[in-house]
Amino acid sequence: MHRFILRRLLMMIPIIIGVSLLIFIIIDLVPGDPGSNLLGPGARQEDIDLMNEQLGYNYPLLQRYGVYMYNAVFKLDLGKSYSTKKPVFTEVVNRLPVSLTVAFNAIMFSLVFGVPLGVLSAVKQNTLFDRIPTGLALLLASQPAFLIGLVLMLIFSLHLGWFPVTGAASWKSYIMPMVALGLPHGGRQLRFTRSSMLETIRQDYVRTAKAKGAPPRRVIWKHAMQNALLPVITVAGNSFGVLIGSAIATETLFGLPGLGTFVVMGIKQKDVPVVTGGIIILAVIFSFVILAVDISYAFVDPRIRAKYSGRRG
Amino acid sequence: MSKPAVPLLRVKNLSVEYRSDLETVKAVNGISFFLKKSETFGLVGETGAGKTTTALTCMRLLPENTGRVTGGEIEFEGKKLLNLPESEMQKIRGERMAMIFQDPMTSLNPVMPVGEQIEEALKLHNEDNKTKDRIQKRVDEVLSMVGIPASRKCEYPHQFSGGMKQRVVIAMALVCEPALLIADEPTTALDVTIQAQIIEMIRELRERLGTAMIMITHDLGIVAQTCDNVAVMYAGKIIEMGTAEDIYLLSANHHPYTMGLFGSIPNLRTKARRLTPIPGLMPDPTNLPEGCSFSPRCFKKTSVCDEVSPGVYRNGTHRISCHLLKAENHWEAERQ
Amino acid sequence: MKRFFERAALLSAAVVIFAMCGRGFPAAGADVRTLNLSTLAPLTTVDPHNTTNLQDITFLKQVFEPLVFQNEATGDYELRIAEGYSVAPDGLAYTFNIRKGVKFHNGRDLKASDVVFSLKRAAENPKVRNYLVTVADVSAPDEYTVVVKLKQPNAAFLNNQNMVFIVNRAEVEEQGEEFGTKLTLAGTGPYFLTSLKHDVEWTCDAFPAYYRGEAPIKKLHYVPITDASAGLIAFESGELDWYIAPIANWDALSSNPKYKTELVPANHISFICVNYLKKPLDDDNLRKAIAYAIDKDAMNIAVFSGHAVNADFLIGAQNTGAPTTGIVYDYDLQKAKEYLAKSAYPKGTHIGSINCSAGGNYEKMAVVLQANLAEIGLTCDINRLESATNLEYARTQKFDLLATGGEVVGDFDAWRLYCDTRAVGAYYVKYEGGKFDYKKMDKLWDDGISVADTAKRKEIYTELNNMIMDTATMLPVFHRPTPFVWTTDLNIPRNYSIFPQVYEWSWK
Amino acid sequence: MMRAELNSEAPNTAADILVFKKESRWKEIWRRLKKDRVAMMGLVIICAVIFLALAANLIVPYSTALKMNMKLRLAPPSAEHWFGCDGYGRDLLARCLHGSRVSLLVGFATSFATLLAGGMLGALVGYVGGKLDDLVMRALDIFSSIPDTLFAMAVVAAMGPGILNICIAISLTNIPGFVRMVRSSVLNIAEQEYIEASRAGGASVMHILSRHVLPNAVGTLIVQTTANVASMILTAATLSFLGLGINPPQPEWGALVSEGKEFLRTAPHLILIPGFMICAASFAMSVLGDGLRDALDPRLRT
Repeated sequence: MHRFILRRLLMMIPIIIGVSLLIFIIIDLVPGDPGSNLLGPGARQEDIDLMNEQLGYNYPLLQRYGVYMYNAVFKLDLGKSYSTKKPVFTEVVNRLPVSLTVAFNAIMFSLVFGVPLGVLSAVKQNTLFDRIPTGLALLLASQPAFLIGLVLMLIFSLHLGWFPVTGAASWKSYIMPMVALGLPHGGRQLRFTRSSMLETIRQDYVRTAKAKGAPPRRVIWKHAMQNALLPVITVAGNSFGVLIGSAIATETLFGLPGLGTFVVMGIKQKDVPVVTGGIIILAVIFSFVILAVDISYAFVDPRIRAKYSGRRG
Repeated sequence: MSKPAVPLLRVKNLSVEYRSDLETVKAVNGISFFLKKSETFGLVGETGAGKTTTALTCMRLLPENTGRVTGGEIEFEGKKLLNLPESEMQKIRGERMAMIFQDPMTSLNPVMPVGEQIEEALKLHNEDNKTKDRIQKRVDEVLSMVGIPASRKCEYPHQFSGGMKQRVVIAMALVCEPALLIADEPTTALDVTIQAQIIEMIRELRERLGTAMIMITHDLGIVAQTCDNVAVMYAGKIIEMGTAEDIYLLSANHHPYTMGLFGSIPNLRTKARRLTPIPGLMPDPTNLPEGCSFSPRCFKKTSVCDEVSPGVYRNGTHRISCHLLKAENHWEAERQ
Repeated sequence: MKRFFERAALLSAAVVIFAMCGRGFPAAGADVRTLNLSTLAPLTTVDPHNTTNLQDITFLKQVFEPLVFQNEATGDYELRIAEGYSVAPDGLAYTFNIRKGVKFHNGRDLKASDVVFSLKRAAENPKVRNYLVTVADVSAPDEYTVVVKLKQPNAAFLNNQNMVFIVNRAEVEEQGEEFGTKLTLAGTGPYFLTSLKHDVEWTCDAFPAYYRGEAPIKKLHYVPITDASAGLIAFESGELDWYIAPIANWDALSSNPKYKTELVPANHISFICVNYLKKPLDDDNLRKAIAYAIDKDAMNIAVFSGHAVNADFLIGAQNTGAPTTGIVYDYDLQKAKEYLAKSAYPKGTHIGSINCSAGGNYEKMAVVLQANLAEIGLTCDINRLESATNLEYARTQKFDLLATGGEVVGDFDAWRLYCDTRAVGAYYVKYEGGKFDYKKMDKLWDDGISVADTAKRKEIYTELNNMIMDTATMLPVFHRPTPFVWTTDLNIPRNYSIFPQVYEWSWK
Repeated sequence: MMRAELNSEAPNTAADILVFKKESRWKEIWRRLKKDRVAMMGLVIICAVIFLALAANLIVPYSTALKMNMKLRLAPPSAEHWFGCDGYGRDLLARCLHGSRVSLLVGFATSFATLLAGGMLGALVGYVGGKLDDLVMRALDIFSSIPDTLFAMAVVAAMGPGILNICIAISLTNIPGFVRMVRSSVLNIAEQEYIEASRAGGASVMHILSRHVLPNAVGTLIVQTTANVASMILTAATLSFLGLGINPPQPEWGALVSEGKEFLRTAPHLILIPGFMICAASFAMSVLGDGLRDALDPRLRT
């Protein structure tokens, strides 16, 4: 197991190098330069040049990349934002809890309502208990998060006054983003749970459990669920990893200072350190999340545990 | 063969269908048999003859959405199983009636230690409040009974070989000492050498515990080794039934299908034969032919075979449903 | 292994709970009502010399002060840190008498050395040094006098001082590189920072030792709200006391007795640039046809529900040197067609594409413009670009038509940055080396800035305005409205179009 | 389910079915699909939407979708303008109809591009394996560890707006997942005995891929592609909402929604109608995908 984890950690190194180089190149292709961008319309060329020089943008791409990676690897320094002059690393670390909380809450919420309903609709396949949740799930999964968010705001902030619209000031601020993001994801989760469960309840060992005289509840939650969990975990973990960086519309709407909006601002301003640093950290987190998902397989499934501990692992 | 007052299991005129939105499969078409305590009953036939469906119906484990009993009844220890509420049925399953499934590879829950899976059956039927230690002891006991060291009970199914898995399945079925054990092709998925071991073990255990058993197989050698009575099934019907001796006696009358099964050498002493193939395929169960369902493949077929269902020829304990033999009366009527 | 997993789960749960509980609501004093305000973007910095971002300045104006302040509404100069000033007869030196007894928020006294330091520091930062580009030297003959020497006369010098804030030298040097990124008390304004989380919220208290007297509203709380719909809901649910509302909701808000509202025309101009260097836009008549085809009213309705003020000239009338007469292009399809007939393309043609930054008012302008031009037979595409790309294409003249705009504050000279012929950097229309009399334009710009007399300046700028309008390359459309809404509890004597003066506000 | 069991002695490998029952297999699938009422509803909806998109010009000329009339600005639905008018007084019905063209084009084109690129790459690396597999999969790890939306935004920012660039950006973000899926199903198929036999018979890699491997993965591909269309329509709408849509005045559903957002409280039909369109199209594609999956995999049917 340790060797498996170690191997996976080592695999992150080429990924990080690849991600950073790719992003560096893509951002470089965005027209314009940070200097003119920061100074806005009406700036003089000499000021723009001075600005670019101060930012270290006047060197060729590969040289900048080399310097950037050198600092990133040996000094753990992801550079300073062109616009705020704040160290990207600290900025990201400050924003990380917000993004993690939003993503974690949303995924938890989606699991809490997606999984039981998914199981229900699988067990009661082709009845109303199946049709209504599945239809609802599809409906939710095809809603843009901002629309749900705006509607939630109108209801719960304006009319009921339960939750604040803005800020990341207290737990209350995280409720509506959780629901706005969690609902569409819960819809997706429901569908995955349902199909995974449908597959599992047709397995022989489920019949074996019934033959033992186990009541349906036990058959489903103990025998079938544990086996059907794997794809559910995969989807949840993946969504979690993705959501950390891409809850942009929700972050914007609810004024949450998360990583997604941070990187988007960087892209718009050609803020190379912000985009590169932000995406590197997101990629690392994503890799860790996927690793965590893989490790959690081992807890659910002893066969996978055995594979990890095996010689290849 | 004397008729007991109350047989352990009595299947009367049972018919089962599988219905999907596209088609209706008539899997079992009016079969009747009974089984007394400690008796082993062999159910023989090709794949698709309705053997497994019969077994699943006895356990009431037909697929909920599709499987449907369209007629007949099943009586087990005096209870009419088909009318029993599900909660009552749960008490019978595993405790009074247990089943060994065809494929040990898939019939164990891969994410549960084997000990726990055996233990589960005990816990589910723990009416006399056995202590934890007592339950563990019983698990160890039953494991060593099937030849698995008790120390391996914390291991997972994937750590066992096929034969070992089937031993676990058997242990799981026997742990509550059921009155009836249904073994659905318990060795089909196993190596030939392992097959012999498992069969030997089942026979031994059955004798030791005095459990009645339905042995479903298409291996006539196994039937010969283990069964007291045998029924041959074809297309959802029993076409020949009798004691093992009746079926295996070369000189007696036989159904052409049974003769086909045995090929030219139906010999009790020759072991480990597979069925010799009979030309043609089983009729489409969604569209059974009129008359005798074996007639399209029958090499002794007469014109009447295509039109009328054959009656039953009876000779002592031996019964055959074929037009070639003079029927005494209709099969079902006779068995009432 | 299992234990490891449990621990990891506990730890992650703890992290999340900590993250959720770590931020408490700002402690509002029981007796003092906090004024809740918002900005449209997170604060990029609190270093006033490192930003020209409107959102930043809107806030920083409450904390930092310049030497003199130009009242947007009246155009008058009000003294702030300077107690008085005098201009040398040749206009090449300004002498400021520094107010005595001004204290920084950190308790230190403001001295002339702080002013010198601030002006020099600002002149080094590419972001704000535009405002000080004519400055040759700054010196402090004594503790309360500052002399600024100019390279050339600059009539807009005082106007530019609006954006040059005075900071405390000692504190800035103490904080060094980190100045701007963390809490600072280097200002002299009516409010001082009490907490600062750039992306989440920041708070201020009234500065008791403020030289004009302590502000009536004691506490400020700012949150950044990027989404205008969300901001409005926040205002309506009482989370904000004052808000610049999205114009689409104006009618509902202004008729609601629960709120006070005011529509103030912004010191901002939206305009359309035509790149006369490109074919077929090099045709003078074609450009004039375009100029007459622009339906300002339709644009006004589509973009601002009709609440903007249509613009005839390049700058709003309230600014110094703003022309009141001259060439005006009013929507006139007949004239547009006449000019088109006179051009080399009497049957219309494809004139390229309209660049605009994506998803905003300028995009809407572009959409209407495209429809307007189609009326007279001119077809074009729309190129919606990321703002950075849009700017880059404008700067490098990679556009045919461009829908854009800008805050043009205070003085006609502000236009210079957009179309000064000698500017070798970012501008919208490049006259230098072109077919128009750019030398004359240069001279007029120079004259305008070196003359002190307002009436004379207006004359010069009227001529300049006419020259530019005659080229039909920069076509003013409208001055956008600023729709303010605030709670009835709040007493606001006057709403300024750009920078609110919270110091003047009070609770009822 | 019974069918498979009953015929377990009949030819049952996918290859056999393909060789002997090529035609009847598709007929069989279609027969099963026809029985699935929900999936058929999806098919009907999507066909209707495609029809409307294709016939948009016959129903309302494109110029109607561009015709401004400030007097009708934000007009609610009426007899004359069924869906009302937008912020420029343009007829929303015409915009929705013509908008469906771009949305569907983006949805189908990106799915198809993903299918082609992802399918070929996945089949190749899955079948060839070894170093090539390692290399490609590591490269794809790089792509998939960057959040989709951010990656698409960066790509569009770098390449500029326009339908083609948006399609490229969306396809790029979807290819890694698709390659992975195809690869794993190819790995499964490649283990089958008939592939071994074919290989032993000296067939070339390309031959085995095109004759045996891909045709057998085709079910998975179809199901995934159908589901992809649904998610791509949504992705395109999201990108459009984030300001990365196509150039105006060309209507597109996502752009219509994001234009309507401003008027959510004053003229809600501007956001609800195109929102419903997106919802209906992606809903239809999703249920169709589910139905196809069930029809292609008889074990899942009841």
